[in-house]
Amino acid sequence: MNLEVLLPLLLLPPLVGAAVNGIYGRRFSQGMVSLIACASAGLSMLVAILVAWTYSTTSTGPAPFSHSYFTWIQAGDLRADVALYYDRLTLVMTLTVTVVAFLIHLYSRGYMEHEGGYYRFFSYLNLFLFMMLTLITAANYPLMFVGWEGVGLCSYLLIGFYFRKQSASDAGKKAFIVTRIGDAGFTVGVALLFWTFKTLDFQTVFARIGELPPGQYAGTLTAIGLAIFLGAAGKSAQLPLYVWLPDAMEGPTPVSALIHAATMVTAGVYLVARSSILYAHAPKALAVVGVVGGLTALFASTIALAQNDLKRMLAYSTISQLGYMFLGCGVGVFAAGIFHLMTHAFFKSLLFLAAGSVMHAMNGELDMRKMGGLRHKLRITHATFFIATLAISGVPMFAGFFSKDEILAGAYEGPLGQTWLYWLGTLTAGLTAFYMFRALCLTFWGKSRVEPETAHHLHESGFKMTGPLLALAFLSIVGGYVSWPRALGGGEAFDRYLEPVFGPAEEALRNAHVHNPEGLSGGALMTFSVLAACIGIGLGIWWYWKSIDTPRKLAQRFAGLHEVLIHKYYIDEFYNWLIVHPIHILSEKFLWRVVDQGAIDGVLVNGAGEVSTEVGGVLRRIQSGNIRSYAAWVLLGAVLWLLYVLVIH
Amino acid sequence: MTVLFYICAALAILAALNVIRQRTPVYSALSLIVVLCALALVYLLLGAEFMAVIQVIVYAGAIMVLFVFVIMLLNAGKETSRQRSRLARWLGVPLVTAFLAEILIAVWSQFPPVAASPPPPPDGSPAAIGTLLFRSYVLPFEVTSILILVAVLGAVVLAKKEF
Amino acid sequence: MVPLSHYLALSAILFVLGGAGFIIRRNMISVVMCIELMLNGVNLAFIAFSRFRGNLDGQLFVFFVIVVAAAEAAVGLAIIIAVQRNRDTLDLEDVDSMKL
Amino acid sequence: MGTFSETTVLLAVAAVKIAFVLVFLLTAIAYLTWLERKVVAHIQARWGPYLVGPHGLLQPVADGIKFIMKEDIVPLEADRVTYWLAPFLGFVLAFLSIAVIPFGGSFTFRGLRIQAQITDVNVGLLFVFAVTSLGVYSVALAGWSSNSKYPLFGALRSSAQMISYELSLGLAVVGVIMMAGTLSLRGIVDAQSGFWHIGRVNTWLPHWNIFAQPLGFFIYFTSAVAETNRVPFDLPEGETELVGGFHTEYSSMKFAMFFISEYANMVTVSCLATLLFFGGWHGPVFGPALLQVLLPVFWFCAKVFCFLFFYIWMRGTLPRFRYDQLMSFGWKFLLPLGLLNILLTSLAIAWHEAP
Repeated sequence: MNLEVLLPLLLLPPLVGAAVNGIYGRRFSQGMVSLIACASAGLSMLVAILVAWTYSTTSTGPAPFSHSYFTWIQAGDLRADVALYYDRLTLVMTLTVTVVAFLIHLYSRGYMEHEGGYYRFFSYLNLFLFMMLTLITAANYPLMFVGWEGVGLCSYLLIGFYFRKQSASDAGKKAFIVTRIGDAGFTVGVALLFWTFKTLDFQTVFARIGELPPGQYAGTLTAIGLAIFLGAAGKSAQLPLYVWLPDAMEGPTPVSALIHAATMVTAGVYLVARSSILYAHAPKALAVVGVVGGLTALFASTIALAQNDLKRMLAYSTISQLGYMFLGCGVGVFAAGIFHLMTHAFFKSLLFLAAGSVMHAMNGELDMRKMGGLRHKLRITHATFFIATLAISGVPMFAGFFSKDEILAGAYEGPLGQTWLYWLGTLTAGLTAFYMFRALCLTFWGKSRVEPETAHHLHESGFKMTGPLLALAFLSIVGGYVSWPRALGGGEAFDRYLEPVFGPAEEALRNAHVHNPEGLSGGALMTFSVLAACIGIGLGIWWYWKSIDTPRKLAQRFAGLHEVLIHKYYIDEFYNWLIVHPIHILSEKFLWRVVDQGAIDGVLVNGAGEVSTEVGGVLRRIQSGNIRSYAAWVLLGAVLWLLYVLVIH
Repeated sequence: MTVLFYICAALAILAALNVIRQRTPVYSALSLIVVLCALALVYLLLGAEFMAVIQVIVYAGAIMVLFVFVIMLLNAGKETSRQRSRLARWLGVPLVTAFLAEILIAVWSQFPPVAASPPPPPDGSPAAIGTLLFRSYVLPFEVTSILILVAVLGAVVLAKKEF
Repeated sequence: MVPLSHYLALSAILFVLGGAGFIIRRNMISVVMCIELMLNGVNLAFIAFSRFRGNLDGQLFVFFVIVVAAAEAAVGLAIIIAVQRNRDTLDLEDVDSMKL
Repeated sequence: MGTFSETTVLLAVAAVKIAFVLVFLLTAIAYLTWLERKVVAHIQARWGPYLVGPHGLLQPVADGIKFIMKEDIVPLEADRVTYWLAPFLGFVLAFLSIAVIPFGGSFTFRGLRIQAQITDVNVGLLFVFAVTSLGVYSVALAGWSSNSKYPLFGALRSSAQMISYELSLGLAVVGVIMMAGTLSLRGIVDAQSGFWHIGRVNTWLPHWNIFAQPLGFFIYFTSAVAETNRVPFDLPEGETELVGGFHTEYSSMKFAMFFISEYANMVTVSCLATLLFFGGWHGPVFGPALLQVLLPVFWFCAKVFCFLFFYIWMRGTLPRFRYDQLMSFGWKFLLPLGLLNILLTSLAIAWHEAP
């Protein structure tokens, strides 16, 4: 079959699954619901593989494939088709998303067994997969925006999955509203794009950017780039819009793994990467992307240092890693960003799923201070968590090492690379290794601090849950081998594979910015980052394995700093003071009392009612209720009208 | 042909007068059936044989049966002669007359009754109508089917014993 | 050959008679029948025009009018039955308020 | 011949045909009553009419004289006009549909081509349905105008039944119409000449629609029995509950008219069954010219006779339905079955005509 038939088939199974489970799921048994959901996710994965194979074997070279199915919006010059786009970037994204999604679907079978709303969960999950695939395969910005908002909706629904819990429904709303700010930026960016290029189709836009007279549209392009990055920052939880992601951990753990670690939050990175040519012509905007990414990476990892809630710690880690990806994109090595996106999808979803497994065993307990020594009881979970920790810490020969190293190398010698960005990244790598090993030690190693009644029924999860863990662990190890670094004698195959997609952008960047840092070679860079990781690992093990006295002393010594970290730099409080509180006051004092009660209720609603009553009192006399009178009136009207027509002609 | 038309026309008008003159609904219904059949004949004269048959089958054979059925079911007798609508009572007949006069004037001025030879009659066979119906008028046709479905449901719900 | 205007005149007369019936009659069933009479007047005009313009579309309209009339009769008579059951009257002038 | 204008000749031929058909039909109906009594009697191990004439052959004549001689009683509260109108309407409509029934091929007589049919309308089938659909009024008005409760109930039942089964009746023949591609009864019969072929093999099975439309025939015949209010669907005149049904209050010649129109309807419906499903007048034709003209008519009459016999047979054999069973059978079984038949037929035709 050819691509134009296969691509919709990629999107279809999750949509059908979502519809079937959403409409009829209430009547199905759990087995039936999960069968439908997993089958549709699995089918989607198989189709994704088939599409990848078809694309790789039949298309002439790496040219992107695009097909328009029908016109969706047509208004003036604006034209948006329901069109799908497929190139090597899409290939990587679809494979990553569908594989991870399928594994998480499988895992959820076990995890959600004893929760309410089983069918609802799977229906949302499938719907999410559909929206995510729409986002990835869309061939123009409006359609991408549909997927973009769709995943946002699913994220909202799933964060608030336990909607009876106040904190969960609040977290859902927070996620929705904060990302909305970003979406406004995205919308503005797309509008600007349309204003500039009179089209929103990827291929056309990218082609026309190249044809622009150099320098003339630089300001506009920078504005577009910044606006779109605002959208990306909202979705991917970057500074300053990251605050929703930690709260989003209120959702079920598979959701955190799938949406808030592996796929949806990386949509922003994908958006920036997809628009790489745009950013190549707006280097100032790209520089902002890189700086924001680097700062977010460091900032979030410092917060993660002091978190005691396992999932929240992982959430901050996710923000930090997303910062890495933006850093990669921002310095002009988009392929490295996407590479890290892929490996991160594997090991971070693994971390979350393993955390879910722990949570499952601990009756929902997430405080790491009440864990410890779990490795004896949860062997598989421990092993997989360990592998993922090694991967995220950047230990050589694990997936994270390769991708992170590429980004760091890019930060140093990439087209927009800055030395300080490199050191920032390296510091973050060390911090990452430290807090991850801290978590590992607190949770799995050392002495057990588990409360007795919980310890009593501590158990390893069934194969339904450990199976996907093992699969993801495998991917976390080998996921990086696709791009053996040059410094170790490899050829960075992944980068070369994505060359047709990012080549033009990187080419343009390199031509404009000759950046030849002197000094450190690739090998040296790698050594530094490994060293940072080792220091982090060493400190983590040293401080947290046997006892937690040392950090406690440190915390007492630097009590002020510790307080700040525990309270996450008081950012939430700051936002509350800056935005939420004023809005509250404005709403209550002005909008409610004056506008709503005075103007709307008083003048519009009651006023309209009173006027209607008065007028109706007069008109009522005509409404005798006698139909024969009505008929006579109609006839009178007809006679007069005909008379008028006859007289006129 | 010509004579037949005038006979049918006279029959139709007389029967229509009877429809509105009779106080017993059954007689009105019967007169209406006569009108329908007379019109079916006129349709036949106009070359619309399919519509003529449909007129008899659907209008006279189904719709009017429904009327007669309901009249029998409700045992509708003569209506009483009370008039409440003053408007209808005093203005009714003059208005109707004026309306008819206006329409006739309009018809006469637009289509003067000269014996101009009309174009060849369209093919009113079932096949031709079916082709047109399923080619050009598919959408109205489908919409009508939905209308009928709604009407059926509405009639069932409305006529149900308990509300 | 009968000229078009004669057909139209017949059509107009039937239509107006139907309208007159609507005003004169008080029995609900009779009134609905008068509406049918008006519809038939219109149908005749359609078919006459179809004949004198030499295209079939007029007949198609009559087809749709008949279908709609069938739906209308079904619903209308159902309403009449409901009214009769609830108010025990078929007189149109007794049914002049919207609630029981 | 030359002295008469063409119109006169045509009118004369038509008049002759009408007279012939009317006389033949009335006689046939008269003897159909005799046949019915005889057959039912034999089924029930009785003799039936035996005294008037040999084997009671003159019984119909005696019955006719009795009907004419009896007093015509009109109920006091009856609505005179409609009471009088109802039987006439039934009578006229019953005979009207015979006008388009072809009962033989066509032949040439002194240069004049004559069809064995009163008139050939190209929407003949629809004409029959139109006339049949008007038949309800006769029943409904008879029941209403009697101003008596049993006839009213009978009439309500009967009109509901007739309206309901008219639908399946119409749907049943759609398959045949689709196969023949015409609504003309003559055309439908013409489409059934010859033999069925499978590929190029002659099966020697007559090319009758019954072999292609068994389902359609089943629906048609069942609905037709219901439409003519015959056993086992004769609820409207179920003696045990409704005395005599809608014509309880009728007597003398008016009753006879209902009686005759019921039998005439049976004949019409049987004719239609023959025309639509059993190849009409087609059958082995041989011999001299006269025989070639008469044999098709004979085949036609023979087939119709078989159906009429079947009617009587059913009356002697089957018990009556209950009323709710009757309605649900019509609406919930026959109607969907009719739709299924249309679906299958159209699929088969599409399959057959696909390149």
